[in-house]
Amino acid sequence: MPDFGALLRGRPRLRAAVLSQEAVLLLALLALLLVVGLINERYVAERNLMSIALAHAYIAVAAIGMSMVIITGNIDISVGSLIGVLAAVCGTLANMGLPIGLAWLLPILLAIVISGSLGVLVAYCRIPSIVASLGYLSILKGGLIIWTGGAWITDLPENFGLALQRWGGVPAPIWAMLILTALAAYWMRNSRTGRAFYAIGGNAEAARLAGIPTQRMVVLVFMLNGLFAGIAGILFATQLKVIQTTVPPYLELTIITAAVVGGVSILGGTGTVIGSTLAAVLLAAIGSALIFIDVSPFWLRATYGTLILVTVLFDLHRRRLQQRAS
Amino acid sequence: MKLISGSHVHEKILALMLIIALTVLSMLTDKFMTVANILNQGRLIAEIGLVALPMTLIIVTGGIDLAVGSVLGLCAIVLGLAWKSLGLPLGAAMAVAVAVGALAGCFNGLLITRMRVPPLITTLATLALFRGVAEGLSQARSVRGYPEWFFFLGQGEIAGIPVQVIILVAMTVLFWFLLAKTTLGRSLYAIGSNEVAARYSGIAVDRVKVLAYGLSGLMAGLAAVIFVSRVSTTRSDMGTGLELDVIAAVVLGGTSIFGGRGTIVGTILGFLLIGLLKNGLALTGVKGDATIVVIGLVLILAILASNLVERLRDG
Amino acid sequence: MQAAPASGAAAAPVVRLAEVSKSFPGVKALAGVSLELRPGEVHALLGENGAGKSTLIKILSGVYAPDAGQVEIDGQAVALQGPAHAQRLGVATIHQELLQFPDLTVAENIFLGHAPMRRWGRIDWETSRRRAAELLAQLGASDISVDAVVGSLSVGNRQRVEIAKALALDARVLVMDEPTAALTAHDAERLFATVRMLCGRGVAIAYISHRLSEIFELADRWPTPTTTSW
Amino acid sequence: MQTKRFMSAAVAAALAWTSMGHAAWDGADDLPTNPLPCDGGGGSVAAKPYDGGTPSGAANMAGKKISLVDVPKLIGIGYFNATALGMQQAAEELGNVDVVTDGPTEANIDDQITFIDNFITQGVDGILFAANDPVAIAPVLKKALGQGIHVVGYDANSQPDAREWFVNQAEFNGIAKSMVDAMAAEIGDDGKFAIVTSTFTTPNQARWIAEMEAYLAKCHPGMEWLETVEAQEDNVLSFNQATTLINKYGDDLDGLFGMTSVATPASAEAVTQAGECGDIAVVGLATPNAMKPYVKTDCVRSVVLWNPVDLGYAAVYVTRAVVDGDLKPGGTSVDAGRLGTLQVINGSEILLGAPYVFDKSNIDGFDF
Repeated sequence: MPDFGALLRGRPRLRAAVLSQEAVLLLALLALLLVVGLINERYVAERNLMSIALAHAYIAVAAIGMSMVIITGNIDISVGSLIGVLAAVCGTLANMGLPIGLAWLLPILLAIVISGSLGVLVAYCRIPSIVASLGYLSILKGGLIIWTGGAWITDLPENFGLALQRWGGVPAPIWAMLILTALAAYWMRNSRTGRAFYAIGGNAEAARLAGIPTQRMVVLVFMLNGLFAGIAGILFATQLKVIQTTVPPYLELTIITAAVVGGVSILGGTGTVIGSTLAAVLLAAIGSALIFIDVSPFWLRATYGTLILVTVLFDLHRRRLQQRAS
Repeated sequence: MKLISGSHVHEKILALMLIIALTVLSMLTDKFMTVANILNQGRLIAEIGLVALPMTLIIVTGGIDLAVGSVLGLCAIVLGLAWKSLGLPLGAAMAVAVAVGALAGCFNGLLITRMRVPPLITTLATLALFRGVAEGLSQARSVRGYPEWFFFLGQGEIAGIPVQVIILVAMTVLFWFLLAKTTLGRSLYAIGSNEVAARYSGIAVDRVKVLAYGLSGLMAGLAAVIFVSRVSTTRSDMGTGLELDVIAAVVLGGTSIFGGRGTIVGTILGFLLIGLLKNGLALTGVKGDATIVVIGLVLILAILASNLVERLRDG
Repeated sequence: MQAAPASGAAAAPVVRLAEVSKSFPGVKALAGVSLELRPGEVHALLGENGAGKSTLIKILSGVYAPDAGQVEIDGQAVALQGPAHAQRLGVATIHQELLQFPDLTVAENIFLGHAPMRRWGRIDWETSRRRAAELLAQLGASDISVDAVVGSLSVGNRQRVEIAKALALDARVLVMDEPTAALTAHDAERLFATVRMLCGRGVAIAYISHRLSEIFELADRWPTPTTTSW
Repeated sequence: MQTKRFMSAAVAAALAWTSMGHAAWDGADDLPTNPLPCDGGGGSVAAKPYDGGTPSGAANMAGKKISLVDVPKLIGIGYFNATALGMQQAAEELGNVDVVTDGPTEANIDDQITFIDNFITQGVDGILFAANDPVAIAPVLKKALGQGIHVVGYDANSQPDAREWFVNQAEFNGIAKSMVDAMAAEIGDDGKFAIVTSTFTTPNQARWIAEMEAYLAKCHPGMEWLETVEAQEDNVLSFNQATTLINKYGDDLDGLFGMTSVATPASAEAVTQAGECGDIAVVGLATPNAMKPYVKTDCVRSVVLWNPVDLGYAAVYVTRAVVDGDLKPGGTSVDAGRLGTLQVINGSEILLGAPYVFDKSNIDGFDF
């Protein structure tokens, strides 16, 4: 392995860029596109690239909020159930004849309230986030079935399909993913609140002593998680002509995986939302690639699991390199 | 008030909740509080209990194992294939399955200790990996046609008590002894409350952790054998979602997700509370989806109550 | 024995604790402690572990409010509302376990919670980095890169970052809890020099240690056993 | 270095799997396939003696009010909502039957067993089930029979001796023939197709696919089966998988089969969004309501399904007939209300009828 340390010593910004998880993910994504594209050029055709980005655009949006939560040292495993509930609420409101704009907006507000209440349990009632959100997972999932009985929501209004719209030839969910990632990344980098999230995750006690209102910040981060889950829920609900009112299997694990593979440390304190978005797209690209290169469908999940493990190991290796270099 | 003085506050609260739940449910239906029903429930949920025991150890060290359901699925497939495809005697195949479980657990443990991958991430990845290997090995085929004697483990009884309930009780005593009475147990608590300090005080932290994850895999393997024996067939999707049931039982039992605190007694109380609530509500005609909501509420309220009591006590 | 104050005649105390007490259920942590911190003086607090030092530090830094007695800053009785309040009034604390953010950069650690801002609530990174570099230079610590991640620094360097943080707050009172506990002899020497330099600039320092030799080397005042209960 | 060594091993393993390629699917339950003749007409099967079980010591409830429970594979999907609706209709017509539907939220063998076990303890007169696994569910069903509870299956069978009767919506080979013939009619005898299914371990889907393979080999040997992908019972995943297939094969793909009522509309949506309507045919099992938008735009020409409302309806009528003593082992037919008389086949199965093909002309007549 070339001596990156020597190459980069004394150039902290260059070092940070080259050794960032974002760079690694981008390289992995490009390498995947190149290799699989050589095997089957249809993989890199415009429409497949668009499908890949589209497939996980809502995952990426939800992963932005999840990354913020994980950066503060917490986690939310109820987000998949929440998205299922929001999709059902969104469809029901639209079919009640509400203006479409409201049908999109109200579920987002609801998500902020639900996630905010979870944040209150975590911050003020001192229930560990994994436990509280495990409880929320049950409540939301069971509640959804009690409410809808699992009946699909069909006959949605014509203009309901927000996720089906294209602006400048690019589907709306991809715009949402790009814009929200850019905004969130900038905000996390350059706002006091964003930096406070990192501080809380890095050292909660120190953050408190440094005068950061940690409890309020934790509630805020969960509300933001609700905001992004809400937007993801709307994108999820509006991409097909029917809404399946059950919780998508393992959705929360996919979202958490995107955040974690994106380089957000589960121990809190590090990671960026650009990484999680790249990871969400990479996961979709892997899923698509496995079909394109004819991996036996029986071995698909094992391959997928291995690739996640390899990415995570590589990330750790990179971090150690980074520590040594500085 | 006696409840809030002394130790094991959470266990006392749980025991109280359990008594209240039992009383209310047995008033609502006379089908609930019968020996036959309780033993039968034990048969149905024993696998969750078996896996919850080592999960307690792991969470006490401040770790977590999300892969248990997948390990169970993998072991079930290995059992079926070792017997049917490799032609091993069924007894040997059972041993192989449990051994594979232990190996899978150690694999997690090694990734966590040697590669220093955080447990949540390690087991999130192996959750997909082990399930995937199970699917790949099985080629989606079920293995069926086990001999009658094999069903003793999962469907038989000794003196009227389901076999797996006896196994669960024995394992509970074993794990209780391990955690509460041995140096290994003390090491687990020490690692959970301050890993660095534990290392400095001469505890072989890595070895203890690998052992805990290995035990988790081993028990998932044992649970797999019992599960296959109970349902007479092998499928690669066995144990899907088991991890959440198990973790719910353990954290409801008062084991701190941050490590350093928790008991086997608490875990068993949490496990019983969830299992009997589900059963009792079903017997009183509450539907499955409403039961899930109740379990979620109980989980949050129990932790809330014990936090509150502790805060009262600490002034 | 009492050494002469470094800055000539005894100035008015910046911080005064008067008969401060604090109890926890079953424990009386502090009983009637009085203490004066004057500009340019190093005030030694000596005591074994568990002697109530940490409670006293938490009262000084605004984490705990005393049950009885008074905290005065600049002669005014104040009820500290929390660590941020204490910092605003000029009292900075360097805790023994260096409460830092290992994943954030040096500059960011120095300015965390009070970073210079630009329009629309954006952090002014240029100014942060420049001022951080200036502060480190004042401490003779220009060898520390403002862009380094704090987690990658040595303990001695982390402590210098922590002192720079106090300077950034324009602290008039610096509470240092066992600052040499994890330092090499060389780093400790460098720390003493820094402490003397800060004294020269009129900062009041409360220096907590259980090493008598350090106390003798640095202290201008230390409380006599009759006024404290440890 | 350990990390490196581990990584190269992992990558090597991944590549090894990759090179294994994909094999055709055979149902994986080692049962023989029985393709129907190509030119229509039913395959004749030798009459079989009754091979179901018998409840021991069941109370004589003939003509009296009975309470039944229905435990489908999972609750919360349109298909089982429809069967539950049919059961309520039958209960209302009969007037002396109560039916409650409850089951797991995921198609999980373990949870389903627990549900049934709890119902046995609760004490009911009869259990209706759709099995997630034919073998795994058998012990608990036998337990029910042993306690004098009547047990009737529908949609997905168990081992025959673990229940009394099974209401079969359509025989596996009949479904296979309808699906393949419909596809052949659209894409021709040399067309290429792919399949979107739930999971490879779902017994019904696995059997259908196995029968389709046998029927293809026998009657449409020129058609090429490209591959099969899993998509759980998830709408969005089904859509994404179908889209990936469309992108992968481009013009080589002529048709998509949807094997579940979730996968078929999602595949149709994928074809629509890809702008391939008319170029890629979609044939599959689905409920009419979910398919109306696609049938009306001519993107989908035919949807194969029995009527799940009728299936649930028949299951309740059969159970009532068993309790009343109108349907006994050895019987050859049963009266099922508005459905008329249903035939007994295969020893202990009651056949609902041939699968129904919905198209533009009749789809508006159905609402489920």
